[in-house]
Amino acid sequence: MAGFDKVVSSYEEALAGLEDNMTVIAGGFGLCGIPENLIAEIKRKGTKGLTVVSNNCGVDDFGLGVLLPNRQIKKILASYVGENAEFERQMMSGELEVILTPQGTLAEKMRAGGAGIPAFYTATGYGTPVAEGKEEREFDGRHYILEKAITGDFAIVKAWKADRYGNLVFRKTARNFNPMAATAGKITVVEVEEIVEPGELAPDEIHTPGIYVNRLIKGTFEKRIEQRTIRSA
Amino acid sequence: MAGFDKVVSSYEEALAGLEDNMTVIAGGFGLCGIPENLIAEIKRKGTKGLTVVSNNCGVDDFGLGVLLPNRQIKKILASYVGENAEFERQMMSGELEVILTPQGTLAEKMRAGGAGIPAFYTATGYGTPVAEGKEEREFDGRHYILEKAITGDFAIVKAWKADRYGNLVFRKTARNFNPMAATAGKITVVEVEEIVEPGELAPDEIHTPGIYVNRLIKGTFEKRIEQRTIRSA
Amino acid sequence: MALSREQIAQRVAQELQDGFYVNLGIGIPTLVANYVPDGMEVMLQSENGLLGMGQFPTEDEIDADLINAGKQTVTTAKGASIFDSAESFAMIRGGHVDLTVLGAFEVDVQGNIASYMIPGKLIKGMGGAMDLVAGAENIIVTMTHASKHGESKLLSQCTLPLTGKGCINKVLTDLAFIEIKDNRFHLVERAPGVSVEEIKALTAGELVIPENVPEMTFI
Amino acid sequence: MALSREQIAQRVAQELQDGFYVNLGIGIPTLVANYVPDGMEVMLQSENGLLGMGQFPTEDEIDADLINAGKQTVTTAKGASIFDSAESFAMIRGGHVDLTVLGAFEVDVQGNIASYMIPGKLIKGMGGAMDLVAGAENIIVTMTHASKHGESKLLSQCTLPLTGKGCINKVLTDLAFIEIKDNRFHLVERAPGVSVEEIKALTAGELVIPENVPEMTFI
Repeated sequence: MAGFDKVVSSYEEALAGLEDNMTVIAGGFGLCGIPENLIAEIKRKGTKGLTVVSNNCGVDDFGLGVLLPNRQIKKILASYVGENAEFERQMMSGELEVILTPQGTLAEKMRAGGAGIPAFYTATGYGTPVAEGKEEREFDGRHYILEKAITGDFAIVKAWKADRYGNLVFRKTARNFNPMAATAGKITVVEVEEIVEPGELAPDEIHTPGIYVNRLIKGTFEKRIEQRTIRSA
Repeated sequence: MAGFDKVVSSYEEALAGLEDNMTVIAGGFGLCGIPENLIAEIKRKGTKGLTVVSNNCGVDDFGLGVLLPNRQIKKILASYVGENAEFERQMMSGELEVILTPQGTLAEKMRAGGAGIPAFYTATGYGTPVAEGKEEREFDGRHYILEKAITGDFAIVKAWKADRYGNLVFRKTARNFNPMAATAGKITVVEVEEIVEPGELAPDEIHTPGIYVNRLIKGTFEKRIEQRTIRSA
Repeated sequence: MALSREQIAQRVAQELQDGFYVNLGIGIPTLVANYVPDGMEVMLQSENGLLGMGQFPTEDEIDADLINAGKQTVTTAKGASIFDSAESFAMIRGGHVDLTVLGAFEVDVQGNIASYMIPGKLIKGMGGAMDLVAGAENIIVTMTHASKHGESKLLSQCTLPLTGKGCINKVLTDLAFIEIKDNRFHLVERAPGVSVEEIKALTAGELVIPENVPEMTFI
Repeated sequence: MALSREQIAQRVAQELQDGFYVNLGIGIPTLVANYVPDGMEVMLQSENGLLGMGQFPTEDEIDADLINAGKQTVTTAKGASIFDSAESFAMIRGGHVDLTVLGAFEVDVQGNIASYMIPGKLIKGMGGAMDLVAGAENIIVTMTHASKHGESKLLSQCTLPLTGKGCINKVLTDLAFIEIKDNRFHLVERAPGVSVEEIKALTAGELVIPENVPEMTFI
């Protein structure tokens, strides 16, 4: 690997350096746009005591849910969880610490982490359990609470296409939290469906500039659908 | 105009409702990507006492500089100014109030204004004249200052292409402050080089969703170059 | 008679205006999309990053990369745009969405809303609901007026953990259309065949009843 | 002899590493791009929203929509990306740029820098300089060691309004390469033919001089 070529050849290499008790920020919404192979690699690796930052925690046998049976996750910041039984059991028993975070606040905390903004004010959560222990403040007669930025030791991201320099393009709503996650990792690892040569992606159409990306790997994806809803043709 | 069709047919209509002493946020960097015809319309209209938020203030006879001779601008927030003599004269004499704002802080203030973030902390400007009168605070041992969001009565924006619904695509570095400006206007007016039908722009490639755009007009542009720098072929 | 889920959605749809950008929550709110008046265009915002949500896909159109905030497969409508979650909530928090419709467990006379958690029972999280209620200026809450056991959901003070404080001013239940101001509920309309007395009996918070309370009309 | 502008740029270029994302300020810093060592790739960030700035355009390539932070017409390099100003400064403020090189009027032993304003004389604004010095962990300041009148620009305390506080630790002047730590200047290298005494005489802030001060080498 020389210059700006971010491509690595194995998932093991992609997550080299991920250790117990680290913080991992993950892209994805539900099962859409999740870095499914990177998650599977964390399971294989057996890393424990992780703090995970992700909008959701997958389902029983897919996505971040696969890290639950071996208690690899110690703490999770998410906006919506409990799509699986083991999650609920661990949360109720206190084995898993869950910090429920409003979805927009979660997205903004990741963005702030990547953007060198240590904290920001938001009306979201004012007067609710989310505000507990947080500074409250009025601006122009409206109430806000102070929310702090999040950064991770690792960020794991799923994109559609990338060039070797790590410039990323996302596809449809699989974009979701991935661009913010990419900015907030000390080491950002991205898996994609296709890797092209630098220069093949139009500069105006790149969603995430390669400067945020440390490692890049091509994967194959199951892309499981959570709620298959159709209309008759 | 019905449904989501944002197209108006004249510059007069585009800036209807702009009144003396309002705040106008303008996109553009130097003379690149400036809403040049909307600025010209403000000159024609003769609106006075404006507070302008823009990275720069044009040159003597182009861009926001054309609003200076008739003293249409009362106050400006900008990061870099004084590319023209009249600006310097008005600033020195105190006729024009100039609030120098770091470029990144200016961009973030506009974004915050559009995003419902009333204020954020940044290290930029800590310990400098920019910090005067602002709250200082430490997070994790680093010093930051509190910066407040900006919104405008109007935002004036230049994009490359738009569909009739106001979905925008910018071209090259003419993007700059335009996307943030678009989010921060109570009324956002956009001029473009080309208007296409809804559905013609790929949803993944839209830089600014039409929800931020109130009025849209097709213009013709001089696109003056400030520093024509070439290499021999 | 109490409104059906469809009728609640239908009545909410009367609050739509041409050119509205609308966020519809899961459940009854989703049904509102079926009752957009003819000749009117609205655009649906889905907080996972889609403005211009279309109908459900056919079997052939189904795409795992294109879902809505309820995680259902969807399509894009004409003129749709897609963006990341930070941008989506910038849009919501910044007040750019014209109307938000969402369900609730309880509302109270101060405009508080509880909709995301029943301690010890339902702890799945608030998703985007806290951002939606904090960001929108125009919110309609849809819910049944009372629980199956006849307990009012329109209270003097919410008993469940709040989703948002002082942010609700319109509630559409199966019995009535109610506005919230000056720390009181105000009865605006009643469901066809439902008496003011029935509504009063099932409203725990203070209810202001004007002289004339028209029945809702459906076309 | 004092270094030329080109030599200053050349010495700075020795601090580059393969794969560095670099922001170069206006003036001498811009020249650094001409001295990237063979076989090494660096990518230039221009804070108006371009990562991967290329060379100046030919007459045919010139494009009013493609400029750099100095407002000069430029081109894009292979693998470039373009983004808005908020994203550009997210990148800068968030510490993602590996090296920032910029000019200054003064620096002092506390790592303060003054570079944007001379009250009553030059009040054009800070542009992106305050964001750059606050966001970068690795900054090299380039400037002449002293003014034309022989007044040192390396001070105990800056006299001009600050651009940033406590953020500078490397300074490359026409006479010396200096590091700042523990509230003192540390002489690391001297320009070929320039004596330690000359440097000391022109450095107003406290200067630590090690036993051996090597001359800079140029290839």
